Amino acid sequence: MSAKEIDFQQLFDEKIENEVRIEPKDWMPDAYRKTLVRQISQHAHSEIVGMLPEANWITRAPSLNRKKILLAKVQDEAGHGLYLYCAAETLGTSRIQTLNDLHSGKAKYSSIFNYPTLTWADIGMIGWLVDGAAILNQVPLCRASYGPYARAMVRVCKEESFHQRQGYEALVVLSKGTPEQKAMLQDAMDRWWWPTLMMFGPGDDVSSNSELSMKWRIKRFSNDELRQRFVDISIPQAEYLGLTIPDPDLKFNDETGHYEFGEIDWEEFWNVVKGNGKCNKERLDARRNAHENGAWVRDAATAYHEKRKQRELEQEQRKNA
Amino acid sequence: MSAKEIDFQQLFDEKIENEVRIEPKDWMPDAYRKTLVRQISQHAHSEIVGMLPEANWITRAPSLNRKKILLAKVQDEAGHGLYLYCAAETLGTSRIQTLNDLHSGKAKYSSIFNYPTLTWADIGMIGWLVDGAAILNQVPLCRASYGPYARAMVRVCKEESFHQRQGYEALVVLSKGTPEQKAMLQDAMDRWWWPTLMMFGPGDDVSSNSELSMKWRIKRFSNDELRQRFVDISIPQAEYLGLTIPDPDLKFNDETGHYEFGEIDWEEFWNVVKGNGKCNKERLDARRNAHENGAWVRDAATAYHEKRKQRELEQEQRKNA
Amino acid sequence: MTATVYQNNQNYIDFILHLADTNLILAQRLCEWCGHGPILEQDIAMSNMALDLLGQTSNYYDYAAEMIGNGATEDSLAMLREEREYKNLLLVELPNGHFGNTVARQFFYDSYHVLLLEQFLKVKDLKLQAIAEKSLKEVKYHLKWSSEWMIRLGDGTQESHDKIQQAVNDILPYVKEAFLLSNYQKALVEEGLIENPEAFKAAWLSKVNDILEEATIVADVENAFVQKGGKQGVHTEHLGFILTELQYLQRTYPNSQW
Amino acid sequence: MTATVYQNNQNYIDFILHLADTNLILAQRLCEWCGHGPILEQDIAMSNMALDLLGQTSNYYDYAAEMIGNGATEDSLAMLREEREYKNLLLVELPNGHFGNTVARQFFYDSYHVLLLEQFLKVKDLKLQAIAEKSLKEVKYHLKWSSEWMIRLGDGTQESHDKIQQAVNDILPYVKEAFLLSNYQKALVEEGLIENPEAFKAAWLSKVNDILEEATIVADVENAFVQKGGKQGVHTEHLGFILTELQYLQRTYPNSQW
Repeated sequence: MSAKEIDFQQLFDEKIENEVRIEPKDWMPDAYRKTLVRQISQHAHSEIVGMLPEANWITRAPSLNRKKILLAKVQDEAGHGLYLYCAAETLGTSRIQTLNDLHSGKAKYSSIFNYPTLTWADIGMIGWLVDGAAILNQVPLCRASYGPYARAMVRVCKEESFHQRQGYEALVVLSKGTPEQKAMLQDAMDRWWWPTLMMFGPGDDVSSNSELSMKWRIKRFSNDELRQRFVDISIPQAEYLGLTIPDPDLKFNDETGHYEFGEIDWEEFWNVVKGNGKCNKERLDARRNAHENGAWVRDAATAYHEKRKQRELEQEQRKNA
Repeated sequence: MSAKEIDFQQLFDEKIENEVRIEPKDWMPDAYRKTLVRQISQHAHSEIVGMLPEANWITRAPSLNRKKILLAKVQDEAGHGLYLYCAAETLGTSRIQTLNDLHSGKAKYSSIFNYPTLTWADIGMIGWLVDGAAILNQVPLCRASYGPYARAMVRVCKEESFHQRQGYEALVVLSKGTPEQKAMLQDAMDRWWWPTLMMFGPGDDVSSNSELSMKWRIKRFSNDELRQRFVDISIPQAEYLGLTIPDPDLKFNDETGHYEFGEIDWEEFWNVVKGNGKCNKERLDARRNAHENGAWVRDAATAYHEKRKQRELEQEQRKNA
Repeated sequence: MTATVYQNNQNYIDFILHLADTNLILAQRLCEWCGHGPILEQDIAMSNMALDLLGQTSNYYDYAAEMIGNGATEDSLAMLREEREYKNLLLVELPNGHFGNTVARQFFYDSYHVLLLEQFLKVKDLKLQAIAEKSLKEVKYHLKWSSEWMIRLGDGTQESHDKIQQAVNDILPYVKEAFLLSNYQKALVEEGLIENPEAFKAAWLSKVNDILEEATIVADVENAFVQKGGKQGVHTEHLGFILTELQYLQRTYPNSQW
Repeated sequence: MTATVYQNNQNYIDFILHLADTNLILAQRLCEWCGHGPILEQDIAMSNMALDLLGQTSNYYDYAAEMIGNGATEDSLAMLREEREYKNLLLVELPNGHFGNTVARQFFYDSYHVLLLEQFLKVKDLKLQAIAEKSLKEVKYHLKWSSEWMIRLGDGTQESHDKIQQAVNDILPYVKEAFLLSNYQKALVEEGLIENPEAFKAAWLSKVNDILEEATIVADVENAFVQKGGKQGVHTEHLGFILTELQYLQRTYPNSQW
């Protein structure tokens, strides 16, 4: 490192230490930039891929009102994807680069979206559990050291909380519904509970990438801490819905004030990460197809834009001539 | 004409006169061959395109039994198409030529198949009315002067009669069903009655092509004769179903013993012939797409067949060496 | 003219249902794009239009339900009628196809929709007037979007030009059903309860032709053959499949709350 | 062993439903081809297989309905259950895709199906034995058809080779669910009421590999990852859409005769 770089590094470290935001034009260590790009684009991809399991039910939503709520929600996710692609761009990574990494399978997205949505109750369950877990992961990110990311997350979190309440409310309706609806609700719980717990990532004993992220104030809580918080929050909510938690080992520990829960099936987790989830192929194919089938549209927009610029230029020249 | 040709023509005329079948290897006038090719391939296309409006309901058939009956029926139509393409081949027109004429829009098919099937009752209605009309057109063709055509028609007519009975039977069930089913039945009648009457073609006053066909014993009854026979047969069947005939001018003439019916909307007829029916484009697109999307499959079959022949030849040569 | 002239009029109910159904089915088609758009921003735009149309749909169904009574609700009207009872324009039930097909469908509907709502601003039925007022700004934005895309695709690349030209050729027989009067419209026009859309047909044609020209698309809109039937419930074979999805849960779990 | 050992056994009913559902859903997929096949003769062949499978489906449902009682019929079982109650293999609900995808799906199912029915010939339940006897000839013909097409496409042109190779790659995770025991199969095997399909897995693998080799298709069937869930009602997202069509009329007009 040159003397100048050492100065920059020191300044950067101080900012981090004092919770001063890092902004796009500020100097930052390469590894910090890389970590952020990876995390932000992974997050963006999760929003975009995450549209698919819910979009799967828009045309089949059971009422006009539910159709509107669901469509608006999925649209919000597209919006979140947009903010986050923009946040990644401030770090010098173009949207097309980021998308290519998704389509080639190089970039990851949250594995939870590789599970299928099989009944209407799954839609509420995603709102309540999946968005709920996402919020716990994301709220600390509103204080992330990188400014554009933190600001994007403020907006994302606000909307996610709204989605979560809507999801829960849809489940409350089911919980007060017909026996078929109640069965549908419990079945969805049985299928989504464990995958949601996996959303927080591997246990702290094996989790990589965490230490530096903590130091850089990108991450502020460990996977296991967040998972425990999620369980503690969710169990009473599940009980209110009359749900049985699909975990025979679950019990409340009076001393710690926390719920203790059973062993997570990490083999399933790694299988889905590796590409063997029920919908990995469908999800990626859907995104790739959308992109490829849209190439001519994007080309047309670019061509038209260029033509227009050219025409305006010519008009300008004629006027000046 | 050369002396030899005059002999052939005389022999041909005598055969026609004496109801002796013309066979593929026999001499026949060019115009006779052309007329037959046009009629047989048009008929073949009608079978193939005619699969589509019915196939539209196979995945939605209301019971397993109805699904089987419908699927078997549509499959029979494919079979009829096959016999007829083969009959056309005996006149020196290859299947691919015939298909190309369909796909290019040059060849016609029965306009009735450009109407949409909108409810389950339409399926029974096609069996009863459309197949019923087809049978009246086709039974005389079992005695057509050209052997392969006549023999194909014997088989076709036998199966069509079976289909017609099945169609009628499905309607009888609806006629004894719920108010919704009865309404569905009447609605289908309202939509199919007039188009079916149009199936016999323009009135004798304007119909072209008929005279020579009559002389050659390809056609034996005029369009109007067949249409009248159809109306006379169908009205009592409709009454048994409790149906109202959508024709305020319909009345039985005690003197002639025939039903008199209202004016046919020939403008609609010609519109559909010209390509403006509700489904002309869908039908032709469906057939074209099937053909185009199947090109690689047909190529593979040919290539494999060639490879195999080559390999057998090589094996033979090695054995002999 | 009092509200009751409208309230007990089956023709008027049918007319309101026609408006509702048309918006609903187009929204349902747009919903199919969600998550699969060619550009993220356009994915969002199409969802936006679908949301606007669904909002308008609810307003129309609510109004119809109020007139019908007997426990009718927006959901029973939207999801529990038979195919032959849906009165939407054939145009809006045509498949999405590629983005150009969707744009062309949207453009021809929007261009008519704006003028229709403007006509409603002067209608005697204050309720319809109010719905139109609320909707007009949204629909003007739809027209802006679809017009811009018509031009972009038409005057973009050779490929996009060919695609949108073909899309227009294919959709042409479906664009003028809107101007043919159904039985219930005819009756209402005669009673003076609604105006004839014919009144703005020339304006529509001129608007449409302007955009087509700017988009370098050739089409004889004025003389195109007109497919009809949708307004009276005689649809293409596409609607049946739309309904299998639209109605699935309501049909499978009757009398449930969601 | 008397019939009652089977009759009052929920596991056995579930097993018969699994057989029925698998045939039904595959037949439904084949029905989608009707009128759209690449060659008229193959259009007919696919309808033929669908008809055979529907016939077998009825036999299974009839049997299940008899055991279930309470007014169950083949149609109530085929068309009035919820998605999560369908016990078909995931393999058969995968979309038709192009002809090569359909051929690959058919081949992997047929190769298993023949051996399964042969196992049933020796089962103690005479009713199941009889169904298997009736079905076997048909299913052997299906296997002949799909094997021949695997070879033709695999050893045809470069394009067809690439397409069928990709089709096999894509379908590979779904071909071995058939050999995983569901809960109800496990219980039945333990009670000695059915045999374990594991018994013919080696024979199946060898048959499949022979055809793949002749078709010049490369695939590690033995070690492929296995997607599961279908037998216990946890499906892919495709089944829901199959059901919207399959069940539409029964759901829309409950308690009607057809």
